[in-house]
Amino acid sequence: MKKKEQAVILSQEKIGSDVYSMWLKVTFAKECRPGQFISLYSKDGSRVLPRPISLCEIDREKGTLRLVYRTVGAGTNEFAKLTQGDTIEVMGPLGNGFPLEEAAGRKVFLMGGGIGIPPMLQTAKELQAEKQIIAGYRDELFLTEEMKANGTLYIATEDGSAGTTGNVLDAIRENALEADVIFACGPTPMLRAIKAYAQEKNIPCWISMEEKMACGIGACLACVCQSKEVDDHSHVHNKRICKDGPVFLASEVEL
Amino acid sequence: MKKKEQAVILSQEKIGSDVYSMWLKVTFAKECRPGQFISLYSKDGSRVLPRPISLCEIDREKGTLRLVYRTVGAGTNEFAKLTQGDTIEVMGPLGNGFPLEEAAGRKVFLMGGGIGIPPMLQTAKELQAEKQIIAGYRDELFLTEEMKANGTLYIATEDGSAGTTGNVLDAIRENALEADVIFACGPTPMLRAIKAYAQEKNIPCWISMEEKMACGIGACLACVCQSKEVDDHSHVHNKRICKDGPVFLASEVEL
Amino acid sequence: MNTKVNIAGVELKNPVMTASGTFGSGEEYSEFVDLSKLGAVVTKGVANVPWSGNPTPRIAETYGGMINAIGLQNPGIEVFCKRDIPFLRQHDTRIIVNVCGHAEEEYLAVVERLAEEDIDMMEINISCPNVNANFLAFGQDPKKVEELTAKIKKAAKQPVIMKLTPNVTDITEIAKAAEAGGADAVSLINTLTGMKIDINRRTFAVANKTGGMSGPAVKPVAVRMVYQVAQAIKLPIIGMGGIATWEDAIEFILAGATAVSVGTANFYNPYATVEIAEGIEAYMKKNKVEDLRELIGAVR
Amino acid sequence: MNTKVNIAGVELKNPVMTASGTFGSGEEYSEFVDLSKLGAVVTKGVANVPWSGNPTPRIAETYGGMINAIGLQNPGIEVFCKRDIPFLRQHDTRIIVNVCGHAEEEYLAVVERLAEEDIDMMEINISCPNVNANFLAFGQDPKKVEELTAKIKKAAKQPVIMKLTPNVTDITEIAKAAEAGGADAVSLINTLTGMKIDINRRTFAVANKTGGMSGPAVKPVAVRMVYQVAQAIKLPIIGMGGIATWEDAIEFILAGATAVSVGTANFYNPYATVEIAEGIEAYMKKNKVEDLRELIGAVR
Ligand SMILES: Cc1cc2nc3c(=O)[nH]c(=O)nc-3n(C[C@H](O)[C@H](O)[C@H](O)COP(=O)(O)OP(=O)(O)OC[C@H]3O[C@@H](n4cnc5c(N)ncnc54)[C@H](O)[C@@H]3O)c2cc1C
Ligand SMILES: Cc1cc2nc3c(=O)[nH]c(=O)nc-3n(C[C@H](O)[C@H](O)[C@H](O)COP(=O)(O)OP(=O)(O)OC[C@H]3O[C@@H](n4cnc5c(N)ncnc54)[C@H](O)[C@@H]3O)c2cc1C
Ligand SMILES: Cc1cc2nc3c(=O)[nH]c(=O)nc-3n(C[C@H](O)[C@H](O)[C@H](O)COP(=O)(O)O)c2cc1C
Ligand SMILES: Cc1cc2nc3c(=O)[nH]c(=O)nc-3n(C[C@H](O)[C@H](O)[C@H](O)COP(=O)(O)O)c2cc1C
Ligand code: FES
Ligand code: FES
Repeated sequence: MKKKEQAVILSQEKIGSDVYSMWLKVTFAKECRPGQFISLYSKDGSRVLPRPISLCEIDREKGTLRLVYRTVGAGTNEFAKLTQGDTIEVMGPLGNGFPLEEAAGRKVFLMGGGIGIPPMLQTAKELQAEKQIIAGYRDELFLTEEMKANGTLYIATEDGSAGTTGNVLDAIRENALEADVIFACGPTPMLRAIKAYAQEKNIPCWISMEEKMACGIGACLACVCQSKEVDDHSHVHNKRICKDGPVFLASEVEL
Repeated sequence: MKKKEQAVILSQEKIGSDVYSMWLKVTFAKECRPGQFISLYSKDGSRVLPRPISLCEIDREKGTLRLVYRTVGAGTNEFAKLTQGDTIEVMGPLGNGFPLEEAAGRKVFLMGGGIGIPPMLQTAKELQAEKQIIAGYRDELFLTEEMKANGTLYIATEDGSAGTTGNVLDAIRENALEADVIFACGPTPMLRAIKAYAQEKNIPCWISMEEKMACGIGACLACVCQSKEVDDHSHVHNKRICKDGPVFLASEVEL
Repeated sequence: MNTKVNIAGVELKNPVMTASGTFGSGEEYSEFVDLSKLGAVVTKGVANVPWSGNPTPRIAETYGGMINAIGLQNPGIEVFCKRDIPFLRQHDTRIIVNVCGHAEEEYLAVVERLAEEDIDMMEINISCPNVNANFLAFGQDPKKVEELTAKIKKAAKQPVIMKLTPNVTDITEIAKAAEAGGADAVSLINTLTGMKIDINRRTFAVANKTGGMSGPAVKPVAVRMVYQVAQAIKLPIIGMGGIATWEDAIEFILAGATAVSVGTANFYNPYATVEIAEGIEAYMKKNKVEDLRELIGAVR
Repeated sequence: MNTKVNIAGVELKNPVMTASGTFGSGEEYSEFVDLSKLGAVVTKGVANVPWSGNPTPRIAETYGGMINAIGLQNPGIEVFCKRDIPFLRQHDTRIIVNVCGHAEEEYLAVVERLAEEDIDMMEINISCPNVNANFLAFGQDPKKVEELTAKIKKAAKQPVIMKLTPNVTDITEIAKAAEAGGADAVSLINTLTGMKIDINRRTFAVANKTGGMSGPAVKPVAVRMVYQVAQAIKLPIIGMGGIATWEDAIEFILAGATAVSVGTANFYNPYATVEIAEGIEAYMKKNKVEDLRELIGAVR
């Protein structure tokens, strides 16, 4: 069951020039799945909408969640200032998560671009499969050690400072990699390219999408993406990213 | 010169069930006078107006100010949560302060009612005169030790738990006190009664008034009180409490 | 102690309802609150046929609120009647169906279709762009409001609430038109038209360029309009616009609202509706208010 | 790099001005900012004779803003001309005098009195209650706006800015009326009419019952109206309503404003005006904008 509650910050660490890693204590960690997200709320009353952040790691034993996020605006900059013992309002678990069963035992690409990399960590940790993790960065690397511990890691950087110069697809080509299933998260242009690649190779591909959100639970219809088929809930060609997603079969959505 | 700046909280102490005492480090303490006030600003962007609070003590050497305030709403409750090392936006010094020169060497009443008591402390500390401090409380006492150290203290409580049962005027009567000058701060009904008393006794009386404020510096005309004569600035019968006051000669304003 | 209020003969157990479009048909929020504790659930606007709504981004945060241009996406009245009404009927709350349309015929089609359905009231959203009047809203023209209200009343089997837009010079003129047309109640305010520009991307923050502003930021405008309308007409008023706490709800009731709707606040506090209902009760107890109706319009 | 803008032949060194009524005649804020760094100072509204204004409380805080009902207290045009104009003239900034009145004659008396004065422009506040029209504001009636503008233009020796109220169904209709009347520029928005009720005292938070809402909360309405007016008329627009940061100012300029006014923000940041002027310059440098005028109305 979804909850909105006061979470306690267990630790906060800067892991890049504008990337932060935060562990939170929540009551609902047991129910969380990789690829899901939670909404974070500002303490400043002038900001009323949630900031959705993906689960990077889930420790169900300890009841804790790890978030890795980039500071891009007022909300994330506020969160970055929180320290151990502080609290923050959160709602979760939200969304569907990656369908691990579709990839279990198979040869898989776990592809993350930029701040789309974090959800791939818990996905890698839980997935029993031949995991090829392909992480695309602009320049600075983060989370690479954790990724290596949970699969074979391939890196691409736009500035060529590490791994393949270019994007995640360049890394696949350079290393002549292959897979039966793809899980991906990252900026829309990257997802679009991955979708095309999967179509070409004729392999199933799940992608995690983003849109501005208000309710985070499927009630307000703010966060839709276009679906190929008439959607069962909306009865139009719209799916709700917060509830029906954020993970969709790439062939079922328009990008 | 007035400044708006980030002040540092040096200490915060609860001195009554809803009364707090806070010492702040500011750059403008040297320029502050008793009876003046500063504006405090909320960290929450949904609250844009200042909270004016009187100076209770001024330590010009250390560059610090003491505020004593009651938690009545969102702003004061926010301030009460601040602790040593935290910062708060303040603007000051504001207003005119008590005209100490009018009372120097004379027999004076320093009358404070409720949360109007705090400004009387610094006034008493600086005033060279025969000081009779008359403090009226609902029930709980605060600041009494400090007051005693700076004059002869008479207490009135509404519930009769200490001193005279009743208000500050009852305390004057019960103790058969007399004065040549009055300085007073407190709720409007109290000020009104003191004004009448002063008129009857034909002694000069200065009162510190309150009104909702926006600019705090005399620009917006939010905080006016009615003046007997056409005011020099406004050219109507209005004086600005934040700039021309908060201290007025009682005979010059309508209550 | 009585918290019940009556709108056009329909008794609500308490004055707290949901604002259309912010609460779906209740299902999603039923994970957070017991719908049976609400006076009524007002559903997302529904049209005669499915509407796809606007392109994304559909919302943007603004200072103390948000703007939205969802574009009234809805699955159409048929699906709605089969799926959403039976779901809501499982709960002990009133069902108010919000109706939208681009033209008179579209409104009437929905209203007629609802005649046989087990719902308690309907709320007519007249802020929809009127395709027959250059996309100005129906609700900005008193003549249109009176006409549309009269036609809907003729077709409707359940009490009709006309939902007013605040984007007008004189809200009382529109309220009077709704009253003259025979409305059973009015609700206000719908969203204030606003715009946000993203200075980095140098484009509009919502794809539709303009959007409807809601949330705590708009409350003073809403309270003012509720008050003005309460002085101008005799119909019960459902107040909304920025209600997030029980204090806000009491403010609207004192201004003249018989019931209140909670919208944007659900997004940041999914428990808001029930907390407000409980807060009103606590306030009444503390202030020894025997009957909530004593408070309605008590500040004049 | 050029930050200068031109309004009706008057060149401002930068587009940042003060919003009438929030900055007095500049004296009080000159303790915080160097007035010579501002494009213009717009003074508090002045009438032909002194006005006492409304009883207190005159203001109340609202979510993300405030409401005020100062009631246009002012010392009258004589004192103003003798005291405030000479003070402002000591600074290297433009002087824009905001004018108010209850009736046509009152406006005209002020405008005529200003003819001989050394001021740069005047801004006509047409949100004042019109005593000859049941206290509805002049600015809510396009016919009245056109008439009044034409008469003022005839009497005025300096360029005339008509200041529009947002409390109307269609702001473009009012803007067009001002243009038709011969205005040199328009400024918008004045305050949104709002109300706050104090639920503890069970009375209105401001003595006047209603007040004008301002501050960051109203910005989306203001940006929308500036954008709409920019599409509807050819006159330069002075944008305002909730501007508190340079980002806000750029947003208004992209929407179509040639200059911007900072109002309520002064109250919580007395340095706001100069910080905004500096922020705009920094933004231009960073984004290699050679001429500020490239940004005016750039988002469409
Ligand atoms: C399902 C999902 C998962 C996400 N996971 C992560 C993550 O793990 N790490 C991470 O760094 N970021 C993630 N994001 C993006 C993150 O939500 C935004 O960066 C964040 O909301 C920005 O808030 P802000 O106040 O700092 O920025 P501002 O730009 O000031 O925010 C203004 C408003 O826009 C919204 N907004 C801005 N950017 C986005 C965006 N990209 N997506 C959705 N809403 C946005 C904000 O929520 C807020 O309502 C995710 C987004 C979604 C939808
Ligand atoms: C010159 C002056 C000196 C003051 N000195 C003190 C002092 O030393 N100690 C103390 O406890 N209080 C003092 N007050 C009162 C104090 O300003 C208010 O209690 C405080 O602003 C309440 O803020 P809030 O957010 O807690 O309450 P809320 O009621 O939530 O405030 C809402 C708004 O109303 C304003 N407001 C509320 N009450 C008052 C009031 N009585 N006077 C002016 N504005 C008000 C607030 O500033 C705010 O803008 C003084 C007021 C003035 C004018
Ligand atoms: C996302 C969203 C969708 C809305 N959809 C509708 C709708 O379908 N029909 C309607 O009449 N009002 C709709 N509204 C307006 C609300 O019902 C309400 O009138 C308005 O938001 C003001 O209340 P609030 O400030 O509490 O949100 C919508 C508002 C929001 C924020
Ligand atoms: C306290 C106060 C007084 C005002 N007085 C006037 C006035 O005298 N004349 C006028 O045209 N506008 C007046 N206004 C409106 C402002 O000039 C401005 O249009 C409005 O506040 C919106 O801008 P803001 O949100 O930046 O404050 C006043 C506003 C405030 C807050
Ligand atoms: S955010 Fe409301 S439906 Fe997704
Ligand atoms: S608060 Fe602005 S004049 Fe006093």
